[in-house]
Amino acid sequence: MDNIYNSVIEALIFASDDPLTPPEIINAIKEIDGPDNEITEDDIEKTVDELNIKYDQNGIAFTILKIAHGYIHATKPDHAKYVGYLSTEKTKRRLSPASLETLAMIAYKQPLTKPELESIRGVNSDYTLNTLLEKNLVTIAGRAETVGRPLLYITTDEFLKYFGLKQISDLPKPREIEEIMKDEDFLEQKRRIMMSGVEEKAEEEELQSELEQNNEIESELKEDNENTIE
Amino acid sequence: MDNIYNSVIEALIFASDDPLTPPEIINAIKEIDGPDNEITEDDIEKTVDELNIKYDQNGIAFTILKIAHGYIHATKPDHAKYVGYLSTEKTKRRLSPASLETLAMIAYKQPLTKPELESIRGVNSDYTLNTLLEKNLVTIAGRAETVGRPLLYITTDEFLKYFGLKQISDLPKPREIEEIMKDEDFLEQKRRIMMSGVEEKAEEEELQSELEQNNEIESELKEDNENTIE
Amino acid sequence: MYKIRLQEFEGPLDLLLFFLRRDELDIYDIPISRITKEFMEYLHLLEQLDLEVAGDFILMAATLMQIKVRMLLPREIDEKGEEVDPRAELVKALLEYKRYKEMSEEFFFMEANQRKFNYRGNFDEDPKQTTTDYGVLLKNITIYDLIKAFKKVLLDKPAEPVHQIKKWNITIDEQMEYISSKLGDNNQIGFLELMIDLREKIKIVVTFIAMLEMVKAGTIGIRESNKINDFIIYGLANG
Repeated sequence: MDNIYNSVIEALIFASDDPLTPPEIINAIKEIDGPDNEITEDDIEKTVDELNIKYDQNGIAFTILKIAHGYIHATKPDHAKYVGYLSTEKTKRRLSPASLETLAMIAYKQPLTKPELESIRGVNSDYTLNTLLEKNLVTIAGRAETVGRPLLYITTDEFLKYFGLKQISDLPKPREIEEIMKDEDFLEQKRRIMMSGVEEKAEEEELQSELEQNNEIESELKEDNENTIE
Repeated sequence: MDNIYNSVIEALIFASDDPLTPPEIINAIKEIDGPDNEITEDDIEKTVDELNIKYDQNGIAFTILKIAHGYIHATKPDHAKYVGYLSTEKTKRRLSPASLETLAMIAYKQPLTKPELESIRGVNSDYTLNTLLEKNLVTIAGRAETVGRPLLYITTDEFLKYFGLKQISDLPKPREIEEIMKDEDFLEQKRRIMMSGVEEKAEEEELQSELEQNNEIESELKEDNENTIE
Repeated sequence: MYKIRLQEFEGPLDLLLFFLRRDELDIYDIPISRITKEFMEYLHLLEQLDLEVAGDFILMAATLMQIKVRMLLPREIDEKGEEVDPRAELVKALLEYKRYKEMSEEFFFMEANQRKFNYRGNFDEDPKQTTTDYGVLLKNITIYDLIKAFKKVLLDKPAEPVHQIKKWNITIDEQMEYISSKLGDNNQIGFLELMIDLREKIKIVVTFIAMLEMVKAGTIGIRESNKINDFIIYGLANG
């Protein structure tokens, strides 16, 4: 690959507001420079890796993430507190425990029908499903061939972006049932069952590491936390 | 000025939705690091200049522009044709809300004539129809037997493929849409009322049972208990 | 009695897991009667409040009751000749639920981590060269498409009221002089005759106003004419 494409690839990713996939990059280059151009997805991957090394070496405040099947520039987490103060991200509400739970089930068992989902969760899930559809974190992908032909739900690229995953196979592996069965944790509370407990803890950690002395923002964040929606 | 702010300023400009002014940058830094921080507008100007020199020296494809009294990142003009291709591609890909509306009507009511379509939508639909025809999402399937024998529109196989459907009947049925999209506000309201209600109730219940120790359920359950082998 | 806040539970399975954990009970040997008691107490709090959610809980209550009854009966035997624990189905459901519940906690941390990344905010100023490559830009677009688009823009654009401010190239004073000069030798002129040379509407209006001004000032007078729709303007001496 010609070296000038390093810079072209960098510019393309930088100018895109959504993760840019390798086929999109190749397509743009071939459209401009002709179909004979021999650039490959591997070239792009290599370029991105080189760019990230260059950013690191020069202390550049952002990096290229590989998420949602593509590449996108993002600030390094180090400055999250400053950026968070200015950006609207701060007001973006986190997902509720119900939404996270529903998402987890769809993510791991997709495509999944509503009856299947509800039988695992044990509760009616219309509301959370609607919220997730609305946020474009899940989508409808046809129907199951089972009785009643219920609609099938799958996760979206927006889901991958939201959780910083490159592809579905990068999800952390759930423990096998046998593993959970053997596990004495069940009694030891290492794993918290209640999300609220986890949430407080995470928020605490986040606050400690990020917002050491700033009380104002701390209370703001707590409020934020209380406002989580489904 | 502390050197770490180089990186903070870079991140702030990067993430801002609008040109970021020096006072906004100072404000964000003081908000996080305390009002005693001595960063000045000159420091920021100097930092931006340094960042641009660094970008240049390292052959980075973007730069910081000063416009409208503020700073923003932009790709360098060298790659304008590639970037331009990408953004026109994107806009070409997107269906307008009007097109989507038309597409939905045709999908659910096909085969549909233009007069029928327009009487439902209440607006002239020549343009959206042509867009959809051009993108091969709908096609013409003969003429209606009604007066004037207007053309009949139906969706294409590409339409099904794009939306991951095997057949048109796989589209969510009105009943299913209703189910998923139940009045959100209503559900949310109900949930809120229920939660606060339960909380209050729980507290009340707590008091009562502490004081009286004999509510109905308890005695009921006691009975139950006596008949049980654990 | 233990204080319970509803929003901490995502459903009956979650609630059961909570009871098991809180009281350090063995999931493989669930004390059904004790759990059922706890569950019923909680259900009592719920039942008047929301039928839909309570519905899920009532179903679980019924299941628990059924298991309790089956515990009293002689154990069923499966094909392998082994005793079937009436609680087995429930345990399986609890474990399956717990499995994904755990992952939702992972999701929670992934979400928190991902929120620390901020994406680029402003793309407006990226130089874009879109006009040089007509092949790309105008792909599949014909002249017909062009005029169609043009027409659409015209149709969609609501007609804006135009407030055009035009400077009058004519003043009342000028027209007062004009009227005086037209009086001529007879010191009078018919209105229609006065106006006949004036081409612009604005000039006629201004002249009419000038005439009224002069009448008011007493420099001219007006009297009937024998022609229809006309009148005579005459000069007043010493105005």
